[in-house]
Parts: sequence; C-alpha cells; structure tokens
Amino acid sequence: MKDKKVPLLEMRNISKDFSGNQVLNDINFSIEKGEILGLVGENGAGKSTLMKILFGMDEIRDTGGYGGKVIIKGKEVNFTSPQDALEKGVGMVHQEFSLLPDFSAAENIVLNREPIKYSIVSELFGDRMHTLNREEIDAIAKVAINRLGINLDITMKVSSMPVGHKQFTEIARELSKDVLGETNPIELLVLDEPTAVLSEKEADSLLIAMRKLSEQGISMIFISHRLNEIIDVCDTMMVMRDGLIIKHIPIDGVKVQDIARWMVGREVSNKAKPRKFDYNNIETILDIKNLWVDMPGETARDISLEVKKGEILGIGGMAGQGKLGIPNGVMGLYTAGGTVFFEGSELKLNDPRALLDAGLAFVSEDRRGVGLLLDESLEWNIAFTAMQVQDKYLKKYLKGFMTWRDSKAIEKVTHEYIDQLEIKCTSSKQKAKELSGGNQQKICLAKAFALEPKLLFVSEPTRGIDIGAKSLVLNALRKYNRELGTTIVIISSELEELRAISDRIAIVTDGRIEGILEASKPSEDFGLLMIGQKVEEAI
Amino acid sequence: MKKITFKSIKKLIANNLVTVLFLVICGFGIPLSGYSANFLISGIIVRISRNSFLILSLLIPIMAGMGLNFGMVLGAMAGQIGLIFVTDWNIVGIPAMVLAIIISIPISILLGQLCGRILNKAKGREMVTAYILGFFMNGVYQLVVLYGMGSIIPIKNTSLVLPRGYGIRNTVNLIGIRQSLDSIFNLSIFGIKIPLMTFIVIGVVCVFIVWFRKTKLGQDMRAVGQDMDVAAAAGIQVEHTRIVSIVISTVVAGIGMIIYLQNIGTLNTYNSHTQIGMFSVAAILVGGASVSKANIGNVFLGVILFHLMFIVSPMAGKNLIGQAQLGEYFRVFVSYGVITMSLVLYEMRKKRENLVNAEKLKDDQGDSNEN
Amino acid sequence: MENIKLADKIKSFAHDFGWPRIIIALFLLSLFIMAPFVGVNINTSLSDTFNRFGMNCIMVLAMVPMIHSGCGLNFGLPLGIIAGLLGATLSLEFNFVGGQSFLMAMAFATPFAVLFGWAYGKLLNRVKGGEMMIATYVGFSSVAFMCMMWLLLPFTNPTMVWGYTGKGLRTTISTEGYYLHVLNDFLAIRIGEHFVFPTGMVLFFAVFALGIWAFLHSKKGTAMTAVGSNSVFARASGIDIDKTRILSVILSTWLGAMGILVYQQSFGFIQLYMGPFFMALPAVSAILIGGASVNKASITNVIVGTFLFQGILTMTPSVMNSVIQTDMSEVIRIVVSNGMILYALTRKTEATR
Amino acid sequence: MKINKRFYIRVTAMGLIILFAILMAFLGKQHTILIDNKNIEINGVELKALQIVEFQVDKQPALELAKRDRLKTLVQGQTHTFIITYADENWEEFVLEKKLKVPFSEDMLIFSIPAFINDIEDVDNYLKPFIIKTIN
Repeated sequence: MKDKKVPLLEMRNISKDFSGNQVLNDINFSIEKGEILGLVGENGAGKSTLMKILFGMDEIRDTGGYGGKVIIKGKEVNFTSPQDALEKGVGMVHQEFSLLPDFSAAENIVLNREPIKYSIVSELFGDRMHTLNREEIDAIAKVAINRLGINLDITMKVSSMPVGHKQFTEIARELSKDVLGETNPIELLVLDEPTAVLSEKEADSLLIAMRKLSEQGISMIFISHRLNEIIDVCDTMMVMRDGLIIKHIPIDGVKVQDIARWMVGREVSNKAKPRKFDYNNIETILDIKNLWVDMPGETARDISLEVKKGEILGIGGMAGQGKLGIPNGVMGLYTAGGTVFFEGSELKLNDPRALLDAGLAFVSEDRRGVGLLLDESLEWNIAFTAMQVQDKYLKKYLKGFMTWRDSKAIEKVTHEYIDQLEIKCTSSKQKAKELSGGNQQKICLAKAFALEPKLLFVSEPTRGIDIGAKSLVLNALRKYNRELGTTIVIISSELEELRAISDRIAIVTDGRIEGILEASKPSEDFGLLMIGQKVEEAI
Repeated sequence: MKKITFKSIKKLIANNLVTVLFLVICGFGIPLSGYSANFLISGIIVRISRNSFLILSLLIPIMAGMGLNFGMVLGAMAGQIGLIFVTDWNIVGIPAMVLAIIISIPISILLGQLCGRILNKAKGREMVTAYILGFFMNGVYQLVVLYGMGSIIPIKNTSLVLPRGYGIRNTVNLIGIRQSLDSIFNLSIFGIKIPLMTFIVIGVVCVFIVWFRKTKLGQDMRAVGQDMDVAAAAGIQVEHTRIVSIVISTVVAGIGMIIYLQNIGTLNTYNSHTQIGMFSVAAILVGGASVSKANIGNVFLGVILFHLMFIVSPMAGKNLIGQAQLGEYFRVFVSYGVITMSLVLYEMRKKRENLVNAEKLKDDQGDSNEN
Repeated sequence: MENIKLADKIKSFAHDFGWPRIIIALFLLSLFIMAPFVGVNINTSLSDTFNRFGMNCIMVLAMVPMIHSGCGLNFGLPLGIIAGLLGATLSLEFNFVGGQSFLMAMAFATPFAVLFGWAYGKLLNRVKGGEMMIATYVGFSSVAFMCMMWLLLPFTNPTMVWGYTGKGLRTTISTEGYYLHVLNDFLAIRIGEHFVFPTGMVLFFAVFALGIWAFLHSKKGTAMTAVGSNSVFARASGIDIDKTRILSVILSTWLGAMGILVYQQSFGFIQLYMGPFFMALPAVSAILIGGASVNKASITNVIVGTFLFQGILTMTPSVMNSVIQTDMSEVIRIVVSNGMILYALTRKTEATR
Repeated sequence: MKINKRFYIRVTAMGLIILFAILMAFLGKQHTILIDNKNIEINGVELKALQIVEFQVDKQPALELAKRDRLKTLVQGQTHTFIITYADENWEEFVLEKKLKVPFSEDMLIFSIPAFINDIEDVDNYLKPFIIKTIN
C-alpha cells in the first residue's frame, strides 16, 4: 500500500524554545500516504508542542514562532489556525470531547457546516436565515460514520451515548468535513490519546476503524500511552524524549519493553548522595488501604500504600493515571472512599479539617485555583491555614471568645519565610497574584510549613516554574525532611525530579499502585511500571 | 404504552412541580371563588389573547441560553412609545396599530442591541443583570417620556401633555385603538366572545418560532445555549448570536405590548411596563418551562393556569376568610413564590446533574474495585 | 519627572476608585456648590443628608457580610427588614415606650432575624452561583407572604390596628410616643437654628460598624473573607464553607432588621405590607457607589457610599428644581442607583462562584 | 456583485416599509367634523340655515339637524362622500352628494351646510379648518 513517492507530510529540522528552555530541537521525520505513525513520549517530551506547530496554533506564534519547515506533499506550508489546517485536509481529534450534549450525533457532526435550503428571508436578514436541510445532514453523517466502519444511531442524543460512540462522533465530524466538498479531502488525521477514556472493547473497535481509514489512504498520527495499542495498529513508530527524536522505526519486531526503555532511559544525574533508608524496622506513619478517589481526570481506583516515618516517598506515573487523586482524596478535596490510618488511628475521609488537625498538610498542584488567595496579601496566604487550624497568630481576649488577628506575628512569620525561601517580592503586603510562578509556589510551601505538619503532601511542586526556583523548592523540602523529620510524599510527573529527591518511588498506572522501587533503580524499570508492565518488586 | 409505574408518576410530578402546585391551587380556588364556568372561560380567553404574545417573546432567549429575559421590559417601552406617537398623530384603528408596531421595531432593535451587549459582559448572571437593566431603562424611559416629549420631541395633541407643557400624562386613553384587533371578526360560542383575529396573529408568531428553530440561526442559538466554548470552537459567532436572540425577543415583546394595550384600552405610561416582565416570567414558569428549556406548550399552559389563579384568588380569599385583600396578596405571593421555586429547582437540578456524572464514575470504580 | 509621576498617581487613583464613583462625587460636589446660588440653605441640606445617612447606613452595612462570604449582593434584604418589622410591631403590641421600646424591638427582632437568616442561608447554599436572582425573589415572595400575615396576625394595640374592623394592621404605623427620634435626639448637636447633627444615630451606626470591623478581624471573620475570595482555598484550609456562608447570611439579615428599626425611629413611620418591597436596591447601589464590588466590600465603602447616595437623594430635589424648575430627582435616583449596580455586575470580577 | 444585489433588496424593502407606514398614517388618520346648520355670510351674501336637514357622511348613520344646530362626527381616512338631503319650501326632497378630500394635517374641520347647498363646487367656503380661538 505504501508506494514510494513524495511523502504526504515532512517536518524538516523543526526547533522551538519557550523563553529560554529548548522544547524541540532539530526534529526530522516524514509520513507516507495511508501510513499510521505512533508517537510516544513522556509528558513534556515535546509531543503536544510538535502538534501545535503543525496546526499553526496561536500559542506557538505568540511565543516567537518555530524554526524549520513543515512540508505537505512537497509544498512548504504554514497554517494560521486549526481551521486553516482543516481547509488543507489536516484534522485533529482532541482527548476531551467538544460535543454538544443535547444535539444528536448527526447535528454534532455537521456543527456550523449544516447544509441549508435557500429561504427568501435570508435576502433580508442574512445567510443564517436559511433553513437546515435535515435529510442532507443525516446523509452526510451516515457517510462519515460508514467510513469508520461502525454502526451508530446518528439520531441519538450525544448525552445518552456511551463514551466510545462519543469518540467516534468526534472523529466522524473531522471526516465529514471533506464530504461536504468545502475542504479538499482529509489526508492526515492526528488522534491525541483517543483511547485514554475508552474501555478495552471500545478501544479495539477504534483501532479497527483506524485501519479502515488508512486503507482509504488517510494517514494518521496516533499519540497514546497504551504501547500495546501502538504495536497493534501503527505501521511505524517514533519515540520522543526531551525534545529529541530517539527512535523512528517501523513497528514490526518492536517489543513494549524496548519502547519503555527508549521513552525513559537516561542516566540519573543525582548530585545528592542517595541515603540508605532501612525500611524494615521503621514504623509506618501513614497506611492507606483500598483508597478510591473520584477526581475528574485523575481517578484513583484502588490504592494501597504504606508511608514510613521520616522518608521522602515519591509518587510518579503518567498524566491522567490517578496519582494526583491520592493527595486530593486523602485531604478531602474530592470524594473518596477506603480506609486511611495515620499514626495508628483511623482518619475520617472527605473532611479536610480532620486531616489538618491530625497534622497532615497539602501543597496543591493547582496553585492559582486551590493554593492561593490571589487578591489577598502574602501575609494572609502564608498565615491563613495555620491561623484557622491551629489558632496561631491570634491574640485571644475574654478567654478565647474574642479572637483578633495578631498582625505583628503574621508579619514576622511572613518575613521569616520570605528570607528562608528567598521569595522575590516588594513587601509582605504585596498581592499574591503579582508574584511569578516560582515565588507563588514558595508561598504555598510556606503556608504548609507554617502548619509544622508531621506529614506533607506536595503535588507537582516544580510544574511550570523556572530552573532556579525548582532547585530551591526541592532543597527546602529536603532540608525540612532532614532537619525536622517531616515525612514528605511528593507527587510529580517529572520522573527525573522524583529520582533526585525521593528515597523510593511508587508508580501509579490506571488508578492502582503498579509497583514501588528504590530511587536508585534504572529509569527503564520505572518506564515499564508506567506502562503497566510488572517489574520484580524491590522491597 | 409505557407502564405508568408509581415511580414514573413521581418523576413526572418532580419534574414539573410548579405546574402541579398550580393545578392544586386552582382546584381549590375555583369552587371557593364561586365564579361560573362561563365567566372563567371568557376571562381566560381574554387573558390568553392579551398576554400570550408577550410571553412568547421569552422563548428565544431561553433557547439561546440567556435564561429568563427580564429585559423584555425594554421591548414593552418601545411598544408604548410607538403608541404614544400614534395617539398624538390622532391615527386610529388597525392602521394605527400597524404604524405603532413599525415605529416600535427600530426602537426595540436599538434597545435589544444595547441589552444584548450588556448581557454579554455579564455572562453567568444574565438574569439579574437584565432585571436591573429593566429598572435602569425605566429611568431613561421616564427621562424621554416625562421630560423629553413636549419639550424636545414635538407633541401636538395637548390632551396627551401634562399641564406644565411637556411630559406625557400618566394615563393615555387609547380609545382609537381599543379592541380594534380583537373586534375584527370574533365569533361567540354560547355566549363567549373569542377574538379570532388576535388568535390568528398569535398563531403567526408561533409558526415563526417553530420555523425559526429550523433555521441556521436557530440551530446556532441552540448550540450557543448548550455550550458556548464548543460553539465558538466550531466557528459560531457566540457574542453576535446572543445579541440577535435578545433583539428578536425585544422586538416581539414590543409588538406583544401593543396587542396587550389595545386589549386593555388605556396606557398608564409609567408603570404598565414594569409589571409585565414579572407576570410573563411567572406565567411561563407555571407552564412548566425552566431557565434552560421552554416550548410553546409551556406558554399557553402557563397563561391559562397563572391567570386562572389570578382571577380566582381574590374571591377565594374573600369567601375563605372574608378578606378580599387577602386574596389579592395571596396571588402576588404565589406569583413571586412560583418564580423563586422554579429558579431554586433549576439550580438544584443543575447541581444534581453534575453530581450524577460523579455518581456514575463512582459506580464504575465500585465494580472495578470488586473484580 | 515630577508631574508624570503625579499624573500616574491620579490615573491609578482614578482607576481603582472607578470612573462612575468620581462622576457621582463631582456631581454631588457641584450640587453643594450650586446650592447657595439657588437659595437652598446649606445647613438644612447638610443636616438632612446626615439624617438620611444615619437612617440608611446600617442597612447598607448589612450588605458587607454576604459580599465578603461570596454570596453576592444581598437582594434579599427585605427578609431582614421583615424580621425588624415583626420586632417593631411586637414591641408596640406590648406597649413599651420610649428608649425601652426601641431596645425591646431589637430584642424581639433578633430571634426572627436569626431564624429567617438561617433558612435563607441554607437555601442560598443549595444554589451557589445563582444566588442574586433567587435572593431577589426570596425577598419579594417573603414580603408578599408577610402582607397576608399582617392581616391575620392577632394584634390588638389600637394605634396599629385598622379602625373599623379592629383586625389586621394598618399599612403605616406612627412611632410617635414610642421610639420616635430616640436616637436622633440623643446628644444631638445643634448649630444655629438649621443644622442638627443626629449624633445618637451616627454613634449607633459607629458601634455596629466597629462590631463588623472587629468581627472581620477575628478568626471567623478572616475565614469568611477567604471563603468569599476563593472558596476552594478555604475548604482546603479546613473551613466549613456552608456554615460560614450561613453565618454571613444570618449577620446580614440581622443587620437588615436593625437597619429598618433605625430607619423607622428617624423616619417616624413603620411601613408594612409593600413598604419593604423595593428597599434592597438603594442599599445595594449605595455600597457599590462606595467602591465595593460583587465580592469585595469594606466599612469605608459603606460610609462613603451611603453619604454619596443619600447626598444625591437630598440635594437633587432642592437644587435641581430651582436650577431647571423640574423635579428630576426621581429620574436621577433611578438612573444613578441602577446604573451603579449595572456597572458592578458587568465588571470582569468573576461571578460569585 | 453579490453584496450589491442583497444591498438593493434591503434598501427597497426599507423603502417599502416606510411607504407602507405613510399609507397606514393616511388610512388611519381620524378627523373630527363639526356640522353647522347656522346662518353664514359668504362674500357679502347672507345664507339662511335650513329648517330641517339630514346629513350623512360615508356609511355612518344619517344625522338630523334643526336650525342653529351643530353636531360632531368622526371620520377615518382622507376622502369622504358627504350626502345632504333637505326639502325646500314645498317639501320637495333634494339629495346633494359630494366626494371631498380632507386635508391630512387638520384634526378638526367645520362643515357649513347652508354654504354647501349654496355652492357645492366652492369647497373652501363650506369646509374650513376649525381653529379654537385662544385668548392670548
């Protein structure tokens, strides 16, 4: 099927940097007509940036454009927007659905491109007064659905559809765009983790549909973390890491273990000497049994985990696999079930106050949404939780009836942390929203430190902050653990960082603990755990 | 035929609690008030012909996700201004009504544009903003009518103007147009006068609404009403579509006000439009409409039930406790109570829908935990 | 270099003080300047403004707790006013006189205010995000409900009951002989024969304002501010969101009850039935004129806002009439008051979550 | 080109609506006509009021006027037919009919019967705008 002629899409020495750090450097690859290319890589390896360049998203243009050429069928091309890319036959299917619940499948497929019947009124009041041509809408929808080779009732409302059918409706919408003849036929379809939300059976029918499309000459870029799907459906495969293409080879003969090694394999640059942590005879401070957490996008299904007193436990895993669910569930921010023992006594779930009283603290991954009072001063942000939970920084009158904010004490503690964590700000009265990402993260840390917790959950502490702030935050955490013996549970999607600071790392995949390894273990083992391949347990 | 289990009846009642409540109130009220069926039916017929055009103007903004358009008061003002000019030029009969409508349409379009733009700036709290905008424009309306007309805007007919030389009187006698639409050809079936022409006009606007849903603009509005981001991603001009929905609603409200006033016969210039918003919203809610979903059936059911309660309660109050005044307050209380209840039910149902998704998720995990 | 910095300072001051507020302040100032030229006695209008300030400021203060806790503008103020009316009528029923009747009215009103506030708060907690519209209609339906109650409740005090039937309350009841001007005359300062400063009322307000200011500095008060500013943050810090919001609603309703009592003692009449129907809008627009937004309000906003709003209400009838011989004050009141609310609602501040 | 076509359609539609509005104004304009059966003096000649006369305009019911009577009737629209039936000394009936155009802007007009009978063609004599004499 793959005749050797001008490749459908070719990307020649593509490079991109976001304010200093190099995200993509010298990317070269090409796709033939009807070929399915599997694109694999850790979060932050540069996959989504590459796709954004292909689709000419504003995000790229606003941050200084990109180097290199994008060539389609031999002609260099520079799309101005996803709509423009679509005109040239390059479609994209996102992970989250952009479908209207109360519209039928057919109406969703032709949204804003509905075929119309002329009505005289439009002469007066503009084109949108034409009436819809119902029959043609159904016809187009049927054609698009048939190309996917699945049977789907196009009159059914999307809201009452199973998840798989929603995915097919979304893909059918991209395909239907050329049936109308408005755009030249779809030649390249990018599928961004389409199977992430599908069940096994639904994923298989999607893969079959993809095979059918490729026989019709449509080439596809299939981004997924489920490596076995990649092996089943793709013709060739490309592994990306730290903005580089590590491997670009045909799929036959490749095993899952190889992919995992390429995805993750790089030497551990652990400057700090890894301390020997004797796990056997140290008592467990936190014991989680069959925890499930209903956090949208990060659902934890059945987590059982023991955290030893005084250790730094890392929790890693791919995005969306549920690792963030653990801290949010334990701390009561999202409904959770199961049993959690802290220092022997059982904790009441779904009640943040009980957790805080017991001596746990949590630095949320959603700095702006959960972690900060953006319109209030730094003093408030740092002193608030400690004041509410442990009545710190309050002057008490009439035996506790009249409490009064002790502004001097608040100011003192704020300045303490400003110096300790080197927070760059004009004054302690400055509003939190005026600080940089890195400094905001330090404020969240200071808020948790002010509680002097026995156990500290830290979630994605270094996401989206500059390198300097990163090392400072990690050092502060390490210092707190070494000097005050605070047990730290750090959740991060950057494996590198976890291995630098944690004693051991638990990998969460598909809502369960896949395995727990010593930090010093080779990264390939972690890679395998991430894609759900068992590794002989270290402990 | 779906087996009507107890559960489905309970679900039916739960969904349109407000309508059922009104059936109960009218059920008790009618016998208590002692009105004859004939009197009630003719009263309802008059009210349907008078109010339904106005209430129909609420349908399109609901479809476009703007909630209950309290800003229809702006359309009522435009209609009244049209009537004032027509009365001043001493024009009567159907031609006068048509002329008043033609005058009111550009004013309604202008006010609708203004209202639409303001509501676009207050996304998420359209209803309270439209409500306050109604009050604000009432001030501007008074500025124009109480001070502008006669001084800046020439008003020839002295019987319209206040003794001080400018500003329109509080009540304007619309004798020229009174009942002109209603009395074109009305047949009376065993004693009840049915204004056929008015019903035909109402029928026309219903056909327009049904046809409008089938147009591209109608489809865009439904899309914007459900999810603005998805609509925008598909390339629909969300802001423009929302403004158009408000403009149409204001124009229809303007025409509706003219029909309402021709039925009543007199225009009290400064407060007849203030109550219209509240009564129309209460009526459509009683008909079973919600903030996000409404159809023509809700309008007519609502008009019948709401106004039945309105006619019946003073007399019922009088017979029950010997205080007509009580019945008077009772119907005001029920009208406001109905709006409060349906707004609360709508918000709670919206919250429950989000919860249901979470529930579904939990169940999936529940069984996945077992295996 | 100097004047550039000055210009920036003015521009930044103007920006956060908000253009509409500046226009209104200048408009009021011009009214005060024009007054003497048009034969309006400055003293009387000033004392009139202070009097009206005293009458309304507690009802405007009632807005602060709910705005702080993120429940939005309290369009349901009539609920608090009804609690106050019940307190007043009960105090008159038991024939308390003078200062004592005012205290008893407050005492009677408090349980109602707490009960209504609690139920109202619970309701608002179930409709987070849609509070303002529902508050408006809770206010209206409770006023309409009370209209029925005023007819049915067994009151007997002859000054309050309808003359001929002897049952059901009059629409307006005079507080003559009960707590009329109880606060106004309390160490009132008279300068010349025109100017009277109602120290009692202003002191009364000062006590309440201080109370709220102190509360906002307390642990619970800080928690309330956090709930208003970012409720997820507050929840993560172990605060019971719903309980805090209900507390703020109870506080607002109670202040509304106290506010109407102060209003009556100066106004001289208790207005029942449809009296409190439109009382929420002036209070809401006053605090917005003072600089508050939909989720941020301070005591200074209350003072500045009430003074500006009431100043306009007193000055426009007298000054404007003599300037352009027409009573435009009603129109101006509507436009300014509702214009302000509209301005606040269309600001970019995120809607009450 | 396409825009022009639609542009013209819209302009003509706008024009049509305005014309239709003017038509409505003309059709709906109401005038009050005061019918006078009084002596009237026209360019020097004194015309006597009639003993009894019948006045009818368009389809409205006929009105009877005695000497020195003045009646009022409302008419809608611009052109009306006036029908006067009267009898002379020897009780012979005469019927005079005239189609007249009423000036649009005049709200109130006065119609003198004797002048009408005297000279049916000379409209200005018997149909004049009625101006209320204000004491200024």
